[in-house]
Amino acid sequence: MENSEQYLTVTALTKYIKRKFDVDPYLGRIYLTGELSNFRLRANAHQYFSLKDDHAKISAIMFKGAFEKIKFTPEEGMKVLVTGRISLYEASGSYQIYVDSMQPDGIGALYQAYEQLKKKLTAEGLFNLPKKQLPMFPKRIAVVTSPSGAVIRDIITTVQRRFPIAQIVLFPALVQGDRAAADIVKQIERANEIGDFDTLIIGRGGGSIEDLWPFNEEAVARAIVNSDLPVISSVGHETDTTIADLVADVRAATPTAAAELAVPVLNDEILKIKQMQQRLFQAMNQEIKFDQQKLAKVKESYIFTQPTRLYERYVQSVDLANNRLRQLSDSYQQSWLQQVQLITNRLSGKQISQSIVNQQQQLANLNIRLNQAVQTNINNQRQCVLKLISELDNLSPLKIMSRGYSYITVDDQVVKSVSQLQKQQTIKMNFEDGSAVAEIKEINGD
Amino acid sequence: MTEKVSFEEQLVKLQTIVSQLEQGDVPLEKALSEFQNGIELSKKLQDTLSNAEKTLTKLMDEDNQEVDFDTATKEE
Amino acid sequence: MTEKVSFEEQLVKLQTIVSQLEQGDVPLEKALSEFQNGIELSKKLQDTLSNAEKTLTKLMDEDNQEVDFDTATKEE
Amino acid sequence: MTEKVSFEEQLVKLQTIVSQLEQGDVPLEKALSEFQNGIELSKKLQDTLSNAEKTLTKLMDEDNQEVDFDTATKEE
Amino acid sequence: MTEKVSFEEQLVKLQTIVSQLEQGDVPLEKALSEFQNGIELSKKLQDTLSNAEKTLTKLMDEDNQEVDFDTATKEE
Amino acid sequence: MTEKVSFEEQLVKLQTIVSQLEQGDVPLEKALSEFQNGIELSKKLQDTLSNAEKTLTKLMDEDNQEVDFDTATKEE
Amino acid sequence: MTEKVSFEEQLVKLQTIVSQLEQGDVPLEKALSEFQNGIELSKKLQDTLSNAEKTLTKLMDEDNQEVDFDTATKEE
Repeated sequence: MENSEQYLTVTALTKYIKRKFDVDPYLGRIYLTGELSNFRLRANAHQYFSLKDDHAKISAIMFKGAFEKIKFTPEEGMKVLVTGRISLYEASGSYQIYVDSMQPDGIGALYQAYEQLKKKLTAEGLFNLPKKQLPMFPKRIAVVTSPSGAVIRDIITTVQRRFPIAQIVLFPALVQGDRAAADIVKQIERANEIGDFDTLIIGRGGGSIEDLWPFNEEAVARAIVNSDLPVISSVGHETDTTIADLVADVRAATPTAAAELAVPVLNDEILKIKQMQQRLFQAMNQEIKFDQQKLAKVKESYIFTQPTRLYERYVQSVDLANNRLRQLSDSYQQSWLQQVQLITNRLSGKQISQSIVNQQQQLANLNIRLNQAVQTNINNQRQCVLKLISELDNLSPLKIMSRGYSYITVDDQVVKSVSQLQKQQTIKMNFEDGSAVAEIKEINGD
Repeated sequence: MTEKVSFEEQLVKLQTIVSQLEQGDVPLEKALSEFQNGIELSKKLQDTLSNAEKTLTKLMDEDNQEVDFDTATKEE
Repeated sequence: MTEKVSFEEQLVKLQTIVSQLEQGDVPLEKALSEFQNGIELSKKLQDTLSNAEKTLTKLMDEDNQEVDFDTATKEE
Repeated sequence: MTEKVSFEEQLVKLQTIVSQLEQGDVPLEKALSEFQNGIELSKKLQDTLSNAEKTLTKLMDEDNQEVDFDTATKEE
Repeated sequence: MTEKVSFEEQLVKLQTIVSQLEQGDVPLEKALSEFQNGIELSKKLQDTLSNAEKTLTKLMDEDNQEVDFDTATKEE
Repeated sequence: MTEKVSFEEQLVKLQTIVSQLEQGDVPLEKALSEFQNGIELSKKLQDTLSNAEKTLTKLMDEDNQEVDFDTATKEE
Repeated sequence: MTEKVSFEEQLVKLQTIVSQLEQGDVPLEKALSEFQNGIELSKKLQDTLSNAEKTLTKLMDEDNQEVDFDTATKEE
């Protein structure tokens, strides 16, 4: 039995080998040329493919961030120049190149010239110049291209289909070869000189970088930049980006696209205007309806539907006050009447009448007493008088004479002594029952 | 007689006469005249009383008639 | 007669007369004349009472009529 | 009569008269004349009330006619 | 009358009169004149309200006619 | 009238009037005159809208295709 | 109008009018006049587009003469 410690695990071995790759100074950055193999473009992802030549093949991976930076679309079989590092992928145990950058192989000089011009113009800011607005409804369109190419055909077809009222004027130009750039520049300048154009299209069909090269020349770029007319550029395929494309106001992928950018669809535009007209009607109608509704809403207020409510509460108040006034009038009258009746009822003559009766009674009593008193009075007096008369009667001197006494008077003087008498003197003798006259005959003293 | 002598004065005079006569020592002559006065006085007094009574009766009758008249009126 | 003597004053006077007469020591002539005064007073008082009665009756009748009239008016 | 005596003053006066008469110690003649005053006051008060009633009735009736007219107008 | 008294002021005046009368101890003559003032105010207020009603009715009728006319126009 | 008052300003004015009237504390006379103003404003506004509508209809009629669209809209 | 307004400017104006009206906060009277302007503009623009003639493609020759391109092409 061997000691098990003498055996490496696969992981340990793989880690060991990976470390050998990673620390190797030559394998950290290598420049490699080869042909793309097993390439299938994966959108927005890391790319896995192989690089090969006639005798060998190496697996390759290009991470999404690096891949997004390359300026061409890699294709199967394309020869490319790549930079990167070699390392080992432990899970599969295979070594591979991790590609940092990739560029097509075989166009070296032109590509470099292109890059240099691009750098120069970038520094000048030509690519960042404000782009001119394309007129929406161009009347006249200048097209600088080859009269025999498919480009002008596509443009004519498209414009006539979309916007037949635009006038296309072709400025024929060579688009390939050494003289092409100058020709293109001349035609661009002519179109600007003539001046009654709205839009300028320059174009060329697809081809190799050499074929497209006139459109990467500085003169063309400057003519485009200097153009007063807005320029639509449609050069090569969509993947070919020329300097002309970069400085043009608009880049179109194809001539058809250029024409579509240059003109609208006439019927669509008429329809749009009609639609705007309809929208105007609608908006106005809406506005009127809206205002109508607002007005209607205000008019729905009870102020207008039941305007009597404006004064109805007052009607109640006034009625209330009026009714109260009437009730008060009644109650006041009743109260007055009651007061007067109450006191009038107490105003009775009966007490006075009773008083009169009492007084009459009293008076009658007084009358009776008065009569009695006066009669008593007289009676008493009478008794008194009768008594005196009786007493007087008893004392009468005549009563003594009735016993035989009489007296003599001379000249009504009682004669008490004979001395008072003279002879022959006439005397009167008084008796009880009468008197007699006599004459003295003799006087005899004692 | 300028001034009338009242019933009571006459009565007093009569009483005086009666009293004097009762004393008895009045000379005959005077007694006679006093007595005479007394008689006269008593007549006068009686006359006065009679008159008073007449007057009284008359007044009372008048009063009664008034009263009667009133009573009569009331009974209407 | 500048000021009228009231019924009550006259009544008091009459009472005084009666009282004096009832005391009995009034001289005859004065008693007579007082009596006469008393009779007269009594008549006057009686008259006053009669008039008062008439006036009262009349007033009450009028008042009753007024009241009746009003009642009648109200019932309309 | 420079200043008119108000209904209430008359009423108070009448009440005073009635109270005095009810107390009963008013001398006869004064009682009679007060009674008479009372009767007159009572008449006056009733007259015042009648006039007040007429005035008020007239006012209220006029107002009612107005109101009736309006009601009639509304029913059109 | 330099300045017109507003409806509300008149209403308040009427209500004040009613309140004072409701307190109850208004003397007759004053009560009568207050009643008269009150009734007159009430008439004025009712007149104002009647006029308000007429004005409103007229305005609304005019407005309705306009609206009807417009509606008619629209239906053409 | 130097400057014409816009529809919206008039509408706001009308709304203000209506709000004030709805709050109910406008004195009667003022309420009436405000109501009258309101009616007049409402008429003016209606007229303005009617005229706008006529203009719209007329323009639509000139563009025959639009008529159907508008008719349909109105019937909503 | 000394300088003619371009088709595009008119179109922009029309679009602006439409946008403003669709936003809805334009006062009625202004909206109406804008609406009228808009309708006029839209008619003009439609007329311009509809009445424009179709063109044939030209070729600019060396003498700045435009010659029919198709013909030229055919002649080649």
